[in-house]
Amino acid sequence: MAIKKLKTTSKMLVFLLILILCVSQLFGGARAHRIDDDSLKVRNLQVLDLSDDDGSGVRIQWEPLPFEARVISYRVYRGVSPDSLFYIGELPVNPRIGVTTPTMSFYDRNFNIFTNIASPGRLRRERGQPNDSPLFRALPRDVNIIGPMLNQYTILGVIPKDNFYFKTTHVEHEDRVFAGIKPNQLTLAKKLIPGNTYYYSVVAVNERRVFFPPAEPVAGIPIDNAPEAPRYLNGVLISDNTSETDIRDANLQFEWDVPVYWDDIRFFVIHAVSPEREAEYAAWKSEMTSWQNDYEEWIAGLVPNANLPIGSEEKKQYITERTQEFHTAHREIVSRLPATRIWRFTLPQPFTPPTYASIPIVDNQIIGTQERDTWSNHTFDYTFTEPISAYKFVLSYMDYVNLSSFSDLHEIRVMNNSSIPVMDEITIRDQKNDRGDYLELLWGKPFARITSVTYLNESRTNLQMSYEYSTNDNYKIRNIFFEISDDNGRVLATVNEFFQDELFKVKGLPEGTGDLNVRMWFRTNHGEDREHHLTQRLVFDEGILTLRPQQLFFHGFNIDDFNFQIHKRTSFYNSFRMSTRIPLFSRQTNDFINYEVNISKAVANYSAERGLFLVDPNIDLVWDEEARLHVQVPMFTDEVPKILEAIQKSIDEQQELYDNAETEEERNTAQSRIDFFTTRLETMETILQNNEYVHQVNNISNQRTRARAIRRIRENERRYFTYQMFLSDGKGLFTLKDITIDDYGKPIFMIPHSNWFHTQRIPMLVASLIFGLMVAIFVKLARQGKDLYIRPIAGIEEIDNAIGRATEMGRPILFCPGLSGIGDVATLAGLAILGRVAKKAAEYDTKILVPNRDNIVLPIAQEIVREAHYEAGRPDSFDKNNVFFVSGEQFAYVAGVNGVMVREKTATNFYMGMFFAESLIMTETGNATGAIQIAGTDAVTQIPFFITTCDYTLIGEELYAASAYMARQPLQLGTLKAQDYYKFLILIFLVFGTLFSTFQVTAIIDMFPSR
Amino acid sequence: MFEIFSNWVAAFFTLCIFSFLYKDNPFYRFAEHLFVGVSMGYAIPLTWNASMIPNVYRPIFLQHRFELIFPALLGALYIFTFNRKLNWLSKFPIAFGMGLVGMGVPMSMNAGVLVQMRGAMIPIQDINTFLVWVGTVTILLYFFFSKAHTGAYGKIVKVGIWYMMLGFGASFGYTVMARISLLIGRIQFLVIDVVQNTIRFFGS
Amino acid sequence: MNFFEKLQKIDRRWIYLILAISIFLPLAFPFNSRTFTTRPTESLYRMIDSFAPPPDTDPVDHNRAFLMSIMHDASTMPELFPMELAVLRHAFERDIKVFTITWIATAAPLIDLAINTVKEEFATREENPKQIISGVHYVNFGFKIPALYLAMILGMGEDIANAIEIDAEGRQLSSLPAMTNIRNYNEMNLVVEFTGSAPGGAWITYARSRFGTNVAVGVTAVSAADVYPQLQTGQLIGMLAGLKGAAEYEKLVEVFAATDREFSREILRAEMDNPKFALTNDNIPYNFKQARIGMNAQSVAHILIIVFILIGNIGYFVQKYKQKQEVQ
Amino acid sequence: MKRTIPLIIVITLCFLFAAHTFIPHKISQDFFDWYLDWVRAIAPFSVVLGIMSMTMNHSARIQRKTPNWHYSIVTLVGLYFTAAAGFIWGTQEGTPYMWIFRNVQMPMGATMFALLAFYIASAAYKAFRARSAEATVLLLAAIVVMFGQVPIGVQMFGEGILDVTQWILDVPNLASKRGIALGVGLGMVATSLRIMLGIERTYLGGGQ
Repeated sequence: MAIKKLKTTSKMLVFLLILILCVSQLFGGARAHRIDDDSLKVRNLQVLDLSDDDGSGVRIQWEPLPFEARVISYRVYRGVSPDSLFYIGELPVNPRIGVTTPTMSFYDRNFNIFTNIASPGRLRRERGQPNDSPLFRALPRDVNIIGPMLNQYTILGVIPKDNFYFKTTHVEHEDRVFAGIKPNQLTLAKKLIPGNTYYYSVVAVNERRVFFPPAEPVAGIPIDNAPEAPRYLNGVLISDNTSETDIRDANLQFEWDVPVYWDDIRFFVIHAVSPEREAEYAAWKSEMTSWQNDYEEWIAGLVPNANLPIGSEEKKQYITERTQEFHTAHREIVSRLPATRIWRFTLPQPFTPPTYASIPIVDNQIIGTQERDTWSNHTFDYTFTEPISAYKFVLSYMDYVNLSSFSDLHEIRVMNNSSIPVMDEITIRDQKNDRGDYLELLWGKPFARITSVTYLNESRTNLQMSYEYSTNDNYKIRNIFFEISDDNGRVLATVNEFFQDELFKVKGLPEGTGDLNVRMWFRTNHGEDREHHLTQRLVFDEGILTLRPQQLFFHGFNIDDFNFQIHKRTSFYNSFRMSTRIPLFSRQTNDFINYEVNISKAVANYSAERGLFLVDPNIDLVWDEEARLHVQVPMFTDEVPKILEAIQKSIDEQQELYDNAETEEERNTAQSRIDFFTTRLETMETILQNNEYVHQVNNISNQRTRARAIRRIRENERRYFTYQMFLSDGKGLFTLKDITIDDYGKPIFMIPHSNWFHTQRIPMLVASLIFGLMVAIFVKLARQGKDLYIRPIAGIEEIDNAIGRATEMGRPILFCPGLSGIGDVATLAGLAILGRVAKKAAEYDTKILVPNRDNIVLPIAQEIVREAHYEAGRPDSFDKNNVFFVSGEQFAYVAGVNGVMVREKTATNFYMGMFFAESLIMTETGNATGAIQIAGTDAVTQIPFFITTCDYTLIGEELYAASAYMARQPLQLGTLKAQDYYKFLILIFLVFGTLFSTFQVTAIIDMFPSR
Repeated sequence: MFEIFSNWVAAFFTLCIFSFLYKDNPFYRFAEHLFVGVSMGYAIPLTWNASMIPNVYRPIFLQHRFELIFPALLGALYIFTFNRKLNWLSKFPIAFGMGLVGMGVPMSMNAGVLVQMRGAMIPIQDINTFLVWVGTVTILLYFFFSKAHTGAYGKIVKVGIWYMMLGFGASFGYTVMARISLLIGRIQFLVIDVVQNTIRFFGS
Repeated sequence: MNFFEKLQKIDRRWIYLILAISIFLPLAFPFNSRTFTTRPTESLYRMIDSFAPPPDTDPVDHNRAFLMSIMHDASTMPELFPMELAVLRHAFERDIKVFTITWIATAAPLIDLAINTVKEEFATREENPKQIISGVHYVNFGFKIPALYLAMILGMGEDIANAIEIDAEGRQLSSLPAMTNIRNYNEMNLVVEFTGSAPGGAWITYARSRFGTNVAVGVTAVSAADVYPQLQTGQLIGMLAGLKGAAEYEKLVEVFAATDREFSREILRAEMDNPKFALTNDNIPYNFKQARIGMNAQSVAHILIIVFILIGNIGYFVQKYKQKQEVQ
Repeated sequence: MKRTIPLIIVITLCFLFAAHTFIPHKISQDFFDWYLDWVRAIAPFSVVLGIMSMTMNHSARIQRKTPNWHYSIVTLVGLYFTAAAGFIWGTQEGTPYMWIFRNVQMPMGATMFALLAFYIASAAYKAFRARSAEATVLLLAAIVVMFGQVPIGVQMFGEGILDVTQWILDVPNLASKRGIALGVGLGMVATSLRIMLGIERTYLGGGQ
């Protein structure tokens, strides 16, 4: 026997060993010798400049290895010299399918993560690479390694705001003061610098995670390109004049698309091209295109051009010079543009670009604007000599290096003001019941529409219609009326929806009715308004054999043709940006106004000895209306006086230059700079004296208090917003409306408030308080010894018998306390029952097995069973190994429990708690072993399986009641009684609520929340 | 080759588990015990990477949010669970986590009671809405523990039980399809991924 | 022990064996069976079919496309994967532009698998072989990080190329031929989400209510009941429910798209038993009938379980009757 | 004292969070976020309990040489080998750790799940007995819905079977779900309230 056992054990161990060996052989074996096969390098690795971008992007392209290489991932590395490259990202591949395209690409563009908290702590060579390999793992968070690279990239530090306010240190570095911050306290984002050389390599990794040899590093040079040519320009001339030649009072409006790369676009310009210059423009455009092609071609040949060593100073200079040449040529072509600019928008960073322009026309003329407030939005003087509709228009983008691109010529449509719906009055207010990050916008009256129709019978006389509606808090819908008529205008039915369940039925239509027309109107808290109505057609569709709802019309306008855009701006910035786009059908929206989370600062310096990154310690505090600039304050108290000193110093420097100037030109430059700084000095002095916020902050001498004050003022100021609403058909037909202006046309800025009480949750509060009160009363009654009757519950009555049966058979009991954690009410109920069962079992001296899935439930269950044994006076029979952890994985747990049932031959199984799909696996195994089974769960989806396969099942609430029922303690009984009477209350509400709502009184039902 | 081997390993364990249907046997026992061990072993690095590093190590040691040392120490008290003398210490982390139950009172009241009540109070428009209402009310009466299910009241409660049984039967019948689909999935794995791929590999 | 007693006490293992055989045999040896299509499936089919470019035009220039959002992992594959194959086949048969996307990392390989399976069938079939090209006939947007889920759903309402930027193969979206004339939800006016849980939620609340996008779902049989109310209110224009939904869709594609016909109930009824569309027709590749074959197995298994219930109860009643007689 | 302090912690926090439900203010939300940070920092340590229990339990079995003790070696080897693999070779795709997950754990989990098909059949045969009127109702509903699920049902009974199925799901099923949910909801409130008031102390282990 012993020998046999030994044999089984050794057999099994041998098997396990073989398995482990196989696995480690398959993985480790290959890992031991690194593959040095050149055929496993990716081929044809290229680094290409991205067209249309701001010069910060490259595309890394290579040919994937054949399917047989079973590659699982391609890893990309980048560096500023070919001898040290750092992992920057990977493209995962499914080795069972492989890559089906001839090439693969990886983009390295715009700002992306350079290092963050998840970066490694120190520099490490890539896995499995020899000591001379240029490949390293991701860049470490180490100032000494990152620091020297700072000037090779544009680096932005994203600093969690409190780290900036409270965890920066005062550092003096090269005569300047900086805020020093530890590398763990910020995230660095990088952008490539145009004209610089970067090196890339790609490594393939196979499905066993063997690293194949890296491709030879390839250099790439990102170059700033002209923006992508605008694709569309939709123009509309809105004029109420009948004569086309005499446009007295009109508006020229345009809409267009946002280009893919707009980061570096500075100007959006619209030009007018008169009819006679059209051909000229076409010729000019082709000249522009050929320049463009030359430029792109030169850029493409930049790296392969071997005349100068890549990365050398000479090459850099060559690039700069040649780029300049191209730019000069470009400017020359642009200067001959056969079109006249009529409008220009300057995009202030970091805002989303504009997608529309509105140009007023008076007497066939555009009057130029030079107002200071609208500096981002200019019109230019222009007189139309021909009918405006004969003109064509061009949109152009210009980037920060003055490279432009131009659209084709576009015609405009002529329309009048009545082609667009009238915009409703809009209310803006603080959204209630939030933490203060939303403002609410409401407008107009309710809308409704039919969404689907189904026939209820063969003869098609009965219909069911689904509808949706939208309204806002100003208009509380009482009734929605649907008037259904046929094509002859005969009204067939009128439906009154007093309870809006988004569904109604229409019965008894005449047979053979074809298409239908629906007219909808509302009764709200402002009364019934038949004037405000919507119409919709329902057309029979052969394919779906039912009526299909068509588009929705409101006073002749197709609702689906238009949409709203909400634009907003803070008092911090001059220009509006788009917040959201919403369909005309909606009547309310909210706008998210976040609390500041991060502060972004350019990172260009570091302190090696202190291990800190250095950023500018000044921070925008408020917008000063008089001085018309952002007032900056230094983070550190002792720096305040130095601001003026610094400006004064600049003036002195310029003065010195002026004095030593040799040419007139130099002198002029210096003079203009002196003027600039002098004005600046004066402004700063005024601000320091007059701006109350600056005063407030500068009067604080304690560093932390000062930081707190800055944080408070700055955050508050940045969260004030004013709004514009924009109604458009997306093709140039739009109207724009300032929503928040006072009587004098000045913008009103709104800020959302944090609320102290959630008014919508009053029913919740009241209901909870009533329940709490009832519990208190009944617990008191129970304590006073009042006899509280509880009806017998079948499953509970049987528990004792089931334990008895196990005792008789001399077999153990199994108790599953469910699969969820201790925070789940069902688990608690299950554990309470476990206490009773364990005590009974201990009294009968029957073994009880408790398999657990949750880490924390385990010790609690153990303790409960132990105490039960103590209470029963049998501490000796407790074995803590009988209450054990199986596995946290659902099906591993079931596998384990099944094993226990079969091998321990449990006579009685209890399942008390939360269960999922596995319930039936356990109960059927229990049935197969012939055990008595009692289950209790509140998982509605699993009750059916328990009911069919267990002898007794506690359904839902019965599980919770069970522990009270078994304990018979006043506290527990009291709550159970309170629950019962509360149910009685619910019942009363159900009866009366339904009765009332059926008879169109919705007062009771409206008291209850719908979600 | 690697894939074929991997698939065969997976197939072996699949068959081991299926063998339980015949009876408990050494193969099932082996697979079951391995499953239990591996599933727990899998969770350890996962917890380490997804929970320990970002929630404990990084905030304390890298970002110097030292106040988080307290919960970390509190968590460490779990190890006293199996010590008879100090096991009371392990109650602290549990107690701290239980605080969320307080939110459960109003939240369950809302989602479990008030919202359901609203749903049950919709106007009676036809026979079906009436039947749903009757069902809801009678089932609620079934869960009334203060009165025995006898007499006329017992008959009303019986209606509730009928409703529940109809519902349970429907749920049962509705689930069959999904469960059979799972089995079909396993059969497809065994036939297509394992057998056919092997034949293809050695055939070509 | 008489027959009924024996029947009552029959070993479970026989039941397991019978079930295993009755599932395996229909899978191994397909037989013909009828597939009845339901409204939700038909609506989705028709919606997708209406996106087909008119004959004699270049499909690349057509301004209609739909998006498949694949939000499930391998565990629900038996039910959802055949749906994806059927929908993709529909798109490729009719030259409808289709895009795929996922925000679940483990779903990315499933997309590849589905597309490549269908592609291979098209390339290797004898009759009218077709090369399906990535970026021309379809675009796989690939796996996107979950944090961008909402941002992308909203962003696609403005401009898909901007919101998604690059496809799974790392190409700039705006440079792909398939994106010609496709800008936002106005053109890509249908999203079909395949998921095992919480179907369609974000698409309905964001894409549908903000941009009027049509939303449909492919769900497992278990969650179909939860979707039903949304289907009734018209928030979802169609639904494929479990293997059954997949089988229905397969059938529709087989009868209409593969023969280049418009959907019609009459044709469907007339062609119900046409051997050309039968499962025993070996010209139909397994991948394009696997759901229907699966449904055969389902039918047999369901009937078997019902028979089990009946036999079990007959035995039970006979025994009870006998016991009663014995007592008397 | 050993039980009072945890109890005080629970009661205080419960009241705080019950109040938090009604206070949307930023301060209240920030406090909640802070609390979640703490809970997250506590959570990972609980895994130790599972590992300890498993190790103790299985090593005890090996020591005592209980029946089938040798399988406990498999469990322990599986546990520590998988964990070690994860720490040594990392947890990315393609490592031994993921290989074990994909080819050992996943197929077994999926197969356990697939066993349900068999158990549904045996439950149908063995447990679906029309013992009483209620059981008959359950059984009939199940049969009808099963017929409604497959094409063969439609072939046998016409399209009406689909309507009946849908009706069962829409009417009795909805009512039963709602009725049970009301009871469960109230039971949850009651249990949570008992914890909040310190009446329910099961989670602190043992006795009342």
